[in-house]
Amino acid sequence: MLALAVQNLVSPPVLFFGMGLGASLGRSDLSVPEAIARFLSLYLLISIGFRGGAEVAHQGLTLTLVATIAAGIALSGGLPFLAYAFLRNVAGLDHINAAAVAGHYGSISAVTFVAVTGALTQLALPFDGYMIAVAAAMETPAIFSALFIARTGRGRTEGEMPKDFLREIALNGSIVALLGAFAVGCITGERGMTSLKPFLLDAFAGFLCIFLLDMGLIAGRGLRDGWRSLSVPVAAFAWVMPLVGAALAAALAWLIGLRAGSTAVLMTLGASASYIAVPAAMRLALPAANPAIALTLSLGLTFPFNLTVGIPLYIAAAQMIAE
Amino acid sequence: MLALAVQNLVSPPVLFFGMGLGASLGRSDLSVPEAIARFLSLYLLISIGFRGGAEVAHQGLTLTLVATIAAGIALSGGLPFLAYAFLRNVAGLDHINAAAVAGHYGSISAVTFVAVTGALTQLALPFDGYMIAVAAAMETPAIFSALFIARTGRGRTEGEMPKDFLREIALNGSIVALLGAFAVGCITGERGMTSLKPFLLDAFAGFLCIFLLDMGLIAGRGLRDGWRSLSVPVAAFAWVMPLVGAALAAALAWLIGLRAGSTAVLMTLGASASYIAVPAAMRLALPAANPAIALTLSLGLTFPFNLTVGIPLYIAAAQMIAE
Amino acid sequence: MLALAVQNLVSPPVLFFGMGLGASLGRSDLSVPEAIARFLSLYLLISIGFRGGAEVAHQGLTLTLVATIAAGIALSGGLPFLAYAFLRNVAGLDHINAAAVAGHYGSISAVTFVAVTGALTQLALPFDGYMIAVAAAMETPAIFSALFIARTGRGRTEGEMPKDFLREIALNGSIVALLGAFAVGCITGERGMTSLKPFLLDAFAGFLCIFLLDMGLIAGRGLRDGWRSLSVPVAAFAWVMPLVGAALAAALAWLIGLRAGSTAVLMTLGASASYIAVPAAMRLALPAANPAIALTLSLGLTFPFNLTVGIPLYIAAAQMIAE
Amino acid sequence: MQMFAKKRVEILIERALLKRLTDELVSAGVSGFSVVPLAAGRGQAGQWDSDGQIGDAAGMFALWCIVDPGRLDGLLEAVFAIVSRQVGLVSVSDVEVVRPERF
Amino acid sequence: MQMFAKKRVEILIERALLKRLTDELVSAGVSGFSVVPLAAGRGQAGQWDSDGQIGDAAGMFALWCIVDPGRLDGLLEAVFAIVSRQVGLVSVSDVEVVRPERF
Amino acid sequence: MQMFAKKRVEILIERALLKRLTDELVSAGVSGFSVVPLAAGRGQAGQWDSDGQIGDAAGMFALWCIVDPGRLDGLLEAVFAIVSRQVGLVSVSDVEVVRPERF
Ligand SMILES: Nc1ncnc2c1ncn2[C@@H]1O[C@H](COP(=O)(O)O)[C@@H](O)[C@H]1O
Ligand SMILES: Nc1ncnc2c1ncn2[C@@H]1O[C@H](COP(=O)(O)O)[C@@H](O)[C@H]1O
Ligand SMILES: Nc1ncnc2c1ncn2[C@@H]1O[C@H](COP(=O)(O)O)[C@@H](O)[C@H]1O
Ligand code: NA
Ligand code: NA
Ligand code: NA
Repeated sequence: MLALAVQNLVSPPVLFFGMGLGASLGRSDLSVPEAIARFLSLYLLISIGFRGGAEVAHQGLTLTLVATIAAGIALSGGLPFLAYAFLRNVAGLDHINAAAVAGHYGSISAVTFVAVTGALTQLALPFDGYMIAVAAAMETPAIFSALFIARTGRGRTEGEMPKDFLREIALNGSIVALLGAFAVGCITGERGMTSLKPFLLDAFAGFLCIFLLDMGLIAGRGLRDGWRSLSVPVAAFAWVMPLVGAALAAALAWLIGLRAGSTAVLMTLGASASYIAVPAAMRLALPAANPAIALTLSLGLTFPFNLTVGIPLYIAAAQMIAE
Repeated sequence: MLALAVQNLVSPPVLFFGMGLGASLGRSDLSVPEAIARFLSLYLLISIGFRGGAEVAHQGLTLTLVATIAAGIALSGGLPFLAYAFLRNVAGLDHINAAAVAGHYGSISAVTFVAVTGALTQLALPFDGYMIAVAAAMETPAIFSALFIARTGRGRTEGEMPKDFLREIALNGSIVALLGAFAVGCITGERGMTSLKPFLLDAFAGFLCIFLLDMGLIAGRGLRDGWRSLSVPVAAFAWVMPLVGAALAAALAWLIGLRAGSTAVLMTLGASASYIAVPAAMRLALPAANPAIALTLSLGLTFPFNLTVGIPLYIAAAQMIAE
Repeated sequence: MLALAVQNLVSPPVLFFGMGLGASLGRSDLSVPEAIARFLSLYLLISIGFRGGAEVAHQGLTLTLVATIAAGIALSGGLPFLAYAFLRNVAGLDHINAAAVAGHYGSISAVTFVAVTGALTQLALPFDGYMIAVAAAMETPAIFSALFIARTGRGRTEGEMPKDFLREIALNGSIVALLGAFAVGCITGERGMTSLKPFLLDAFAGFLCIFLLDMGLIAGRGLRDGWRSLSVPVAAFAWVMPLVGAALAAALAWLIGLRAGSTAVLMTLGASASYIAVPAAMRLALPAANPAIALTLSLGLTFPFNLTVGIPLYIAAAQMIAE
Repeated sequence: MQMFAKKRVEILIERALLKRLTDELVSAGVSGFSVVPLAAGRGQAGQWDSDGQIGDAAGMFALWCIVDPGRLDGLLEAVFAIVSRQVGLVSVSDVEVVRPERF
Repeated sequence: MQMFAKKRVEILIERALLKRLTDELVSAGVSGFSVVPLAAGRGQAGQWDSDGQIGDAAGMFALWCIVDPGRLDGLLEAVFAIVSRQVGLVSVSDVEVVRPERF
Repeated sequence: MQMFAKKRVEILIERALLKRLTDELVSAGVSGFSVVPLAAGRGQAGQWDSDGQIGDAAGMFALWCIVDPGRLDGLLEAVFAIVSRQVGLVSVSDVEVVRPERF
């Protein structure tokens, strides 16, 4: 496992993340234009969606798919309650911010998903193509749990459900890109893969490196500005919660009988926290929450933790569990 | 032909177009940043221009080239008169809007050109590299026909030719990119192709998919906002006119004796309508025309029609004609 | 050498530069979105940095590395004094503008570096991977020389060193991207290269062409607007100074005993002038200088000179020297 | 040229809330508005930069609309009633327009 | 600090017409102007968004120039005379500047 | 709605100098500002366009801040003292805001 951890640490994507982090902590003016960052994020979603779909077209749907999606939804919907309890009782965060942060940790991070699948591919550990559908299914339930939590309690009026909110959440750009590309992959299968391979597969590692460079720059900036507003127990949450999420996911994977690779993916999904789709939803639904807290935690602390320590750990654990 | 139509329908580019259309009709917030859309359009023009040039460098100029370019110019200059007659007499559109829309239908759509060449490549039906030069030659004559039409009639003052208009039209960015890359392809030939193949050829399908996703998003939005301003006969025009254009092009191709692939390309050029270069020219020269009408017709109705029904039809017809 | 010059002239990147130049002199509205230009510049830096690092990981550090870096620093720091003397005494430019322009010519142009390495690769003339580190080391000393020159003379107060200036120069985005990618290349070596090859290597020529198209557009615009403010001797400087820089670099390379390929690279670095990093530094430190003069010289005159005439010349000379 | 006095209302707003604000303006009967993207800024919540952002909520915009002075109070009340907690800086200034009929 | 009264003219204009407008301003002797891209907007022609656009005509800009009050009428007349049918919203407001010599 | 009179200061500035200006504003105690990218412009140094640019110094921005009238002079002096030679066009206008406490 140590060898894997080290190898993971010195892979180009992680190093580019580190480069961005260092540049931004050192206040370099290096930056990635906003339009490029948005394009890269769209590209990553389309690439992983399409590959998942092509994989499913190849393998067919296995029986465990429905069970795994159900497990993902349960994780996404359930983890916010655990997160909220920790944040309120151990970390002492206020009600509304605790609810908002909890929503981020139930949902998932697409780039962390990419990182674990990359590590699995390098280790030649196979995982199921439909895991991308599981990832998509886990994006949103957490948002509703966070709203539910925010509304609970005497006389609470926070957590309004704005008009059109449901449609907006369901047709969120990230989810449409992911599921749309998944569908295209399913339909066109190997023929589609042949024509799109150079762009969607071969160039993937390169685009990912530039995206992670940008994420490092942003995470570093967030840490620079945001660490002052974080107490130690709140920061600790960002490293404890992934382990809780991964452990719960491991239990569910074991119940379903997933193979090692898919178990590692589900654990990583449980462990990861959103920083793209959920922040936007929380701004709409919980405007009183301070968005900087959740973003600093999920992007500044949890994301690098998963990238460096978490993923090797989850893979090692998954191999033991699935044996 | 049905098999071809179905295969065309389930190709990744068409599916990505459909995904964009669906997302935007469902009011998803999925979007492609403007700078990326402009880059993709530049990339597509450079790629098809360069490939056309490299092809010509390989084959040499055939005798029919001049005849085909002349045919293209005649089509581009002549079709607006037919289109105008239909729009005025059958569809009942007013003078100035009919002239503006007519200009769009004489000119061509580069992406439709790409789609037909893609389908031909998959069918292993060869076409001539110089067709890209024909496409470039067809971009602008229609603009002048539209101006001529707009000025005709008693006491008309519409359709001014602004200062510098001629130079602006001739040195329009799309045409310069297309012809410039064509020239580079001609000059560097196979040597150039070797170095640029991974970027301009291999990655082409992927970039095209993202561009078509964006086109779908835009077409959907246009339909959502614009369909109210369209009468049924005006909308019918968007499906009838391509057939007229394709039929005329087929006749000319038959006279020249083009082979099946090139016939299909010329038919598609005749059938397609502009939505990039002509709208800008019409805003300058026919400011009283409502730009939304032409754009909704060409991008919202004609483009998907060609992509799904038209191209397979034109290819099938071209094979019969050229036999 | 003539054959090489011709072959260099008709390579796709140079032709795309010419296409941009022509389009912009003809006032075409062709343009590359700003966000894309910034991305391409980042991509080029990362690609050449990474490849240099991977090369060093492969070859190991040779003994001459330290000597070559020292030579590069000496060139970058020393050339501005020569440039200033010429500009003041021969070309008659005023003190402050002469100092600012001199700073540009001590520093280097990353794209000219790319062009020479491309030509060497096509000629199968090997050069050392660490030359990229030399290029990075040559970026900034010239800035300090320019400041030193600007402050010299009776009662001069120009050339303030703004607060944080040192850190800003050292952590300039271009340098961080170049050296960061170099480090990633060193660390991940061949394994990293395998995963990033399609994006960073195979697609390189294509991205470079689009970047050079943009540079041509910008250079043409600069020439159109700026040539009026240039006297003949100042313009002559833009073609004389590269030869001076290349000659000095050749002497140093010969002293160190570099091989032909690396000699050609060092000569090209000496001959090239900055148009990305130095202009920004000069705006901060020498606000009274007119930025258009330096940019027109370096991008409008020196860059195309090196691209077309200079590089073949330097390579031919380097082969003679290193024999 | 004859000029007519109008009010120019400028509202700074986050990307996540832009759609809600424009929907609100439309239902308050505002005839038009324009939106400009901000590249950077600083406020009580600290300093930010559009290149240092990620996600669907990131980014700020300046929206302005030119309205008839008579409609100003209604507009401001509608805006504040709905997005009070989230709305950013709102400022109002005097402008003159040439064609009065469209406001 | 001593301030000098000037006028700020703001013109909303489509991409396709921007060049014609700036050429016009230059020949009307305007010493300077600045142009900002709009990200979205709404007017009589409906609502639009810069990400939902394609083509060389798409996009809108806000151009403004600060001019001496004495030059205002000439400027407005020149602008309206040439691009009357196409020009978008034009508004004028009062500003003060520190260095008067450049307008 | 009760409104409070403030001043809106707008400064046009090059990319290379933006950071220096914002640092200056912060140390002059300005509570907030917003920055918009320019797409094109024309001034004494000629005409330019953001797509025709290269390098880290290229590009211009319009920065504006809404401040209390009482702080205006201090702000302008601070800005001109530091970046006098490089600062672009500075203009000041009157605005009204709804919530006065934050300026
Ligand atoms: N006084 C001000 N002048 C101009 N813009 C401001 C001002 N205060 C805040 N802003 C803008 O509004 C955004 C949010 O402000 P805040 O909610 O105070 O953090 C900032 O990032 C700025 O872009
Ligand atoms: N009252 C207004 N205030 C601000 N911007 C407006 C207003 N009316 C129109 N606009 C802008 O001008 C553009 C064109 O307006 P229109 O010609 O009325 O469709 C719109 O898309 C808006 O960006
Ligand atoms: N009168 C003006 N009104 C609006 N913007 C101006 C004006 N004069 C100059 N500018 C802007 O300031 C920039 C620099 O001006 P200058 O230093 O005069 O070249 C120009 O490129 C314009 O964007
Ligand atoms: Na999670
Ligand atoms: Na046509
Ligand atoms: Na040099």
